[in-house]
Amino acid sequence: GKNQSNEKTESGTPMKKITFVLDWTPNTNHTGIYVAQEKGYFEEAGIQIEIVQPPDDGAEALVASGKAQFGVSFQDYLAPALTGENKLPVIAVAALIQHNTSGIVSRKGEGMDTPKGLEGKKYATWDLDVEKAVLKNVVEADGGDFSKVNLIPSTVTDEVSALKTKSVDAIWIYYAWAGIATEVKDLDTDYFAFRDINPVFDYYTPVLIANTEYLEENEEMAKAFLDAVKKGYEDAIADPEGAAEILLKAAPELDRDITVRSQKWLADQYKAEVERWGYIDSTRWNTFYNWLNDNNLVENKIPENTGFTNDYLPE
Amino acid sequence: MAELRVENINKFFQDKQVLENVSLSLHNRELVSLLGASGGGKSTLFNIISGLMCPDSGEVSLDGNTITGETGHVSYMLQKDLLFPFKTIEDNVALPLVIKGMKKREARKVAGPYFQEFGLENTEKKYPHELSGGMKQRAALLRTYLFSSKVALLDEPFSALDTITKSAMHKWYLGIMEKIQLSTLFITHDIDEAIYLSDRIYLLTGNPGHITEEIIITEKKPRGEEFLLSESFIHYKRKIIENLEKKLQ
Amino acid sequence: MAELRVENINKFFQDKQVLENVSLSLHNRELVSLLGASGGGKSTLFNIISGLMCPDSGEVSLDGNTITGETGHVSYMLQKDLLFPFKTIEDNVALPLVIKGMKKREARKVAGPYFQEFGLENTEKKYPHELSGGMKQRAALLRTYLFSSKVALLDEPFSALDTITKSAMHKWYLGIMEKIQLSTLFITHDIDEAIYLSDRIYLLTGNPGHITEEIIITEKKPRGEEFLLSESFIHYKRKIIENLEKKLQ
Amino acid sequence: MKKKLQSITNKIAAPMTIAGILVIWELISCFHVVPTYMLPSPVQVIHAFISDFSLLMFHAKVTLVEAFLGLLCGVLIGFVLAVMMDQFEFIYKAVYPVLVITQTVPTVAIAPLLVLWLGYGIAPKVVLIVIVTFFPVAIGLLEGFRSADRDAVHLLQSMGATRIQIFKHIKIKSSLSQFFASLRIAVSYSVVGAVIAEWLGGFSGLGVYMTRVKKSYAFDKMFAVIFLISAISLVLMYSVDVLRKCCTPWENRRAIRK
Amino acid sequence: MKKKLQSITNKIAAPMTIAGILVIWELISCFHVVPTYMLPSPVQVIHAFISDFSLLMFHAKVTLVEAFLGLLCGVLIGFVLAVMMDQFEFIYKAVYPVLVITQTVPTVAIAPLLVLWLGYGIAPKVVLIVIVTFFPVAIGLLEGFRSADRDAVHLLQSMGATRIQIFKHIKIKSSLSQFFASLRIAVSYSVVGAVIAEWLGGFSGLGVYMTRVKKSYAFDKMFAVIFLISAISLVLMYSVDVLRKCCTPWENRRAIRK
Ligand SMILES: Nc1ncnc2c1ncn2[C@@H]1O[C@H](COP(=O)(O)OP(=O)(O)OP(=O)(O)O)[C@@H](O)[C@H]1O
Ligand SMILES: Nc1ncnc2c1ncn2[C@@H]1O[C@H](COP(=O)(O)OP(=O)(O)OP(=O)(O)O)[C@@H](O)[C@H]1O
Ligand SMILES: O=C([O-])O
Ligand SMILES: [Mg+2]
Ligand SMILES: [Mg+2]
Repeated sequence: GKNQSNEKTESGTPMKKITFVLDWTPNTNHTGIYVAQEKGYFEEAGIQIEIVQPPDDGAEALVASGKAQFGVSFQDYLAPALTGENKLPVIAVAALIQHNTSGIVSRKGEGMDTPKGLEGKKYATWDLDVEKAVLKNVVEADGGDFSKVNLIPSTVTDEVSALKTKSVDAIWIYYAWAGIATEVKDLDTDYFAFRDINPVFDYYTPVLIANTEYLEENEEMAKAFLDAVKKGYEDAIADPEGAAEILLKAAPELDRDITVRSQKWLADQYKAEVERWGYIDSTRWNTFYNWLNDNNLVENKIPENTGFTNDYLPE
Repeated sequence: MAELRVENINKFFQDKQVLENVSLSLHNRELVSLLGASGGGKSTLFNIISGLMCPDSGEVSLDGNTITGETGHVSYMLQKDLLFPFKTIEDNVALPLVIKGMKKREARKVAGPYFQEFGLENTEKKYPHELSGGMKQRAALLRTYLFSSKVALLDEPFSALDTITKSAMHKWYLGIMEKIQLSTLFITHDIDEAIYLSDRIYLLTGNPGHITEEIIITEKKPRGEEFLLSESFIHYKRKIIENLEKKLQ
Repeated sequence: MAELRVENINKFFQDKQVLENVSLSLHNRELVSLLGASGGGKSTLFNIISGLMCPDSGEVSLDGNTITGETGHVSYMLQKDLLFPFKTIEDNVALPLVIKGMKKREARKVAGPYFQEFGLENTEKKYPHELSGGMKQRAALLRTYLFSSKVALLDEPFSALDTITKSAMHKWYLGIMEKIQLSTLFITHDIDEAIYLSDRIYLLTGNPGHITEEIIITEKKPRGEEFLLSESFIHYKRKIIENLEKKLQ
Repeated sequence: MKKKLQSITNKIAAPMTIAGILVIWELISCFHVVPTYMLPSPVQVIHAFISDFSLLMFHAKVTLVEAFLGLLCGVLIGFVLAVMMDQFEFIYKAVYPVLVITQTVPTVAIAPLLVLWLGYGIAPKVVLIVIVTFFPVAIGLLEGFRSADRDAVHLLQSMGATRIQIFKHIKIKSSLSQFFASLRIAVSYSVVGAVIAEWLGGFSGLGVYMTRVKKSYAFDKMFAVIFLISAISLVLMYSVDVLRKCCTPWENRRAIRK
Repeated sequence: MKKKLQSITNKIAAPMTIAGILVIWELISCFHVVPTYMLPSPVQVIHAFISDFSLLMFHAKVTLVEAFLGLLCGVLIGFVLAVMMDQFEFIYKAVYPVLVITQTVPTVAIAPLLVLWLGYGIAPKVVLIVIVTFFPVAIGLLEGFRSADRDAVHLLQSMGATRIQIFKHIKIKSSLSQFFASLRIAVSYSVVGAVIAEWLGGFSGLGVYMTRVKKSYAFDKMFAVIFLISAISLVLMYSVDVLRKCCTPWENRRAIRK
């Protein structure tokens, strides 16, 4: 940020620099940010934005450290960061996608179209407690026995290849990217989404997070930032193909087919049925964290209404 | 009966000739020295005789059998002492026996009795770097001796020894020559040493090097120290010096 | 006037004494040799005189000034030739001048004329490994000479030279000694060399080493070659050999 | 007396330096110069280490087994390659550049490919460790073999020694010191390699532990495991030094003499 | 004649081997021995390389700048450390073990911490490259300095040379050959280090490219960038060799003589 004060808007007011960390590589979850950048919404708000790609362990610590002001995270990832010894000064300020679009994908016709079908099959796990608890819950809800699922360590960096080579039978994916990728690569799959099995799992993922100290000290700037982001996402909803082009321009390394199709698929998911972009429903947020509390999946209980705020969202 | 015969050896390194028509012979139980300027090709000739190098033309034969380019027929002590730093002295000297197929323990046993004779008592378990320069050279000599070929090639074996040890080694070497069936071809820069030890001396001079003189030392062996200070010794020495200087001009 | 004076030097390595009460002197324009058994402490004595090592007791003085433990007062040619492999010959020999603060170019210019005299023509731009052993030693000698101290310590400077070159170097060295104000302390194993070159010879023998004999060579300089083959030469030689052998028993 | 004092000073120099670094670090943490989640204090790290001790040991065992297997294969392959390259000039010319190329490929980039090809068992981990360890061993040995004095080889040849005898009596011994220097590097690589390999997935191993504590933002544990890995490497490297001393007695005596 | 033939054989041995590997690989892909999504064929990789050429060059430039800066700092720091350790025994005793410890810490583990401490700019990348490069340089130089013949040092001392003169006339030159050997390693480390550092985040560089194509399931591009990285390392290593030849003329002549 050494040239922070040199940059000026056309009207002559100094630009404020904001660093925004993605959760990992750029993808269609992030399109709105890139659209807002491309269309100059940030500039209009007096913001000079820098979008960075983080190490593969995510944005939370970076936002907490103040190296970035905003970033992308997930409600489940955020849980250990909200209480206890490892508490980080971060908070979710907007939902990037209204509903949890993740689920289990498998090769078509091998009986894994419902959770019970996972019995006796190889599921690639990250071996995380929350992950296993979610899976156990849905398998049992479907009348299955989770102990019969063959858990193998997840070494999956490429879901499509992993399924094709049959090194695994089932993988947890976000449909918008990996799911679309299976379609593009002509892999016939079965898929079920967690939120369809148990509404508790309709938690917020991904979410836009911010550094709490920054928010306190720069309330107006934060609001202006989120307003610009909102405009970006609403443009992406209105014109998926145009938005995909903008994303591809920013990250030309991405696969064009996957990006375009994913963009079209996500257009209906960013806001879904909600009127106000980015709104986080306290009931759905609390329901999931309460489930974590009740199942002892967090070291310290997470109190109600912790870890998110709608205060900075545009109306 | 002639033991070793070298005939019409020519040797080039790249385009440069270092040996030209070199012929010499070494008879049974004889000690023959090679004297000549540094870089004259003496070590090269030894490499050829020992079979390490092939001459470009010419022949080496031992007891009438051609051994040109064949190794393993003669004992060779190279110009450096070349003891292996990672072997104890006893394993260093016993090496030729081990190479010939003897068990290590047995080889050590065979080598053992010679340590005293070579002035190497109590060095059996030491490593070369723990020895003085002279001791190292004596150990290398013992190793050469244990190779037990009938012909030994020694490339400046005594050059690192101090005067006293050197003259002791001279006497000892003449003694051992009396006792065993060993013929020795010897390189040295020390004219006194050459006269004192040799039956014959070849002068290898010129560029390319060739044999320009053969001097026969008629003094009977074993030779006493008084020979070193005798009239005839000085006569030989003068002759050699004159010859070498003539060749230099 | 005495140039160099070494008095009552004692030196221990760990618990082992290698020099015991060694005293000697080197007068103006004198050449004095040290003869003695290998490992007797000769090189150690040189290290002390040159200031590289401190004696445990005793003193070294030059022209009456104590120089014990001080370097830079005498020219020292170490036992190995020790030319730097990464410098050309001219830069090697010019090094003492550069160390004294001369510019490299200037130093080369100063060194240039001596190449012929030392038999090193056309080696200026070569690297040491491209020279023969003898040439290397001559280059090291030239470097020592260019250090231009009034006192030179030479540790076996001619040991790697062949006989002819060696005797040529002897003559040259005696010649240069006549011309310049140089005093030389000289280590050798070659008794002939010591007698031929020296004004006096010290015998350093025993364990720990001490000076057991001082032999004065009265033959006038410059000495011709006939001295080497003269009655008096043999007389000196016999005396030295007897002395060394006596000390050995 | 002076020598003894000096030897003590020398021995404590490194521990003192490390202690100094730790104290400064603790002070930085105490006075909150940087927040805890950015840099936990040494005391916190030690605390984390103690509280997770048995878990760490469990994971360490897994990592060590992988590292050992990988190192073993790496050393064997390195040895065979070195012998072949030493004995056959043609193989040297053909293979050496290819080996150099293998080392310019970033390990972390091929790691996921290895999993794709070899599955999720121990195989890809061992292969990864082999890739990072065989090269220093092969190069060290090869240089060692080549360091054998040419004249020494000539001497043995003049005695009529066979290729195998020359190899046994000169080359092996000449290469030992270089070999152990390389092994020291390879040992350290093998541990780091195992950790990286475990990131690829698995249920146990220090790499797995590391990814997990990272996910729970437990930076104290993160540092604890980094230090453990470092300590393991150091202990293993020290063991190699001890082994080297046993195998090269002539070097020791030389060192003592100095 | 025979020699000439041999020299040609030697020169083409490595290219031939590599060509052989590529042909076998292409055949494996052609006959679908392994599926394309597990191993793209060389032709596919070349195609990917060509189609993304300008993008790759753009990223490569960024990576090279980082690698160069990191290497420069690494070499400077390594040099200073080596000189200090060589001149002051106490510093050697105090610092050397600490340096060894720094090398046992897995780079990839501290990489995220560096970003946390130093932010996104070029700083954490350069620091990471420094961490991986300074050590071989320091060790290489130190060993080089120490390889200076003791008697040669004595000779200069006897001439009354100062410490600085001894350093200049003997130590620097004695260390050059070791220095370049280390630099060769450091150069290769610097490129791989830059790529790893870029995974930590940023906007551009071959590491960023790599993560993105991986997420796009583009294995052909993945291989293309791996090969590009490898090629860059090789070219840089070759440059170091050329530089060494220029700086150590005495070694060349020796080589010719052999
Ligand atoms: N392998 C080689 N390749 C090229 N030239 C060589 C080789 N070996 C020796 N020479 C050259 O051949 C000539 C003779 O060398 P050689 O070692 O035989 O001489 P020498 O008489 O033993 O000398 P010295 O008395 O110094 O030992 C020298 O000019 C030397 O440089
Ligand atoms: N730095 C040292 N540390 C311990 N012992 C040493 C050291 N330098 C020499 N010595 C020992 O001191 C003794 C005298 O060695 P020095 O080199 O002075 O003998 P020298 O008379 O020059 O022998 P040579 O004629 O073989 O060169 C030897 O026993 C040697 O091993
Ligand atoms: O984060 C996932 O794309 O699975
Ligand atoms: Mg020779
Ligand atoms: Mg000496």
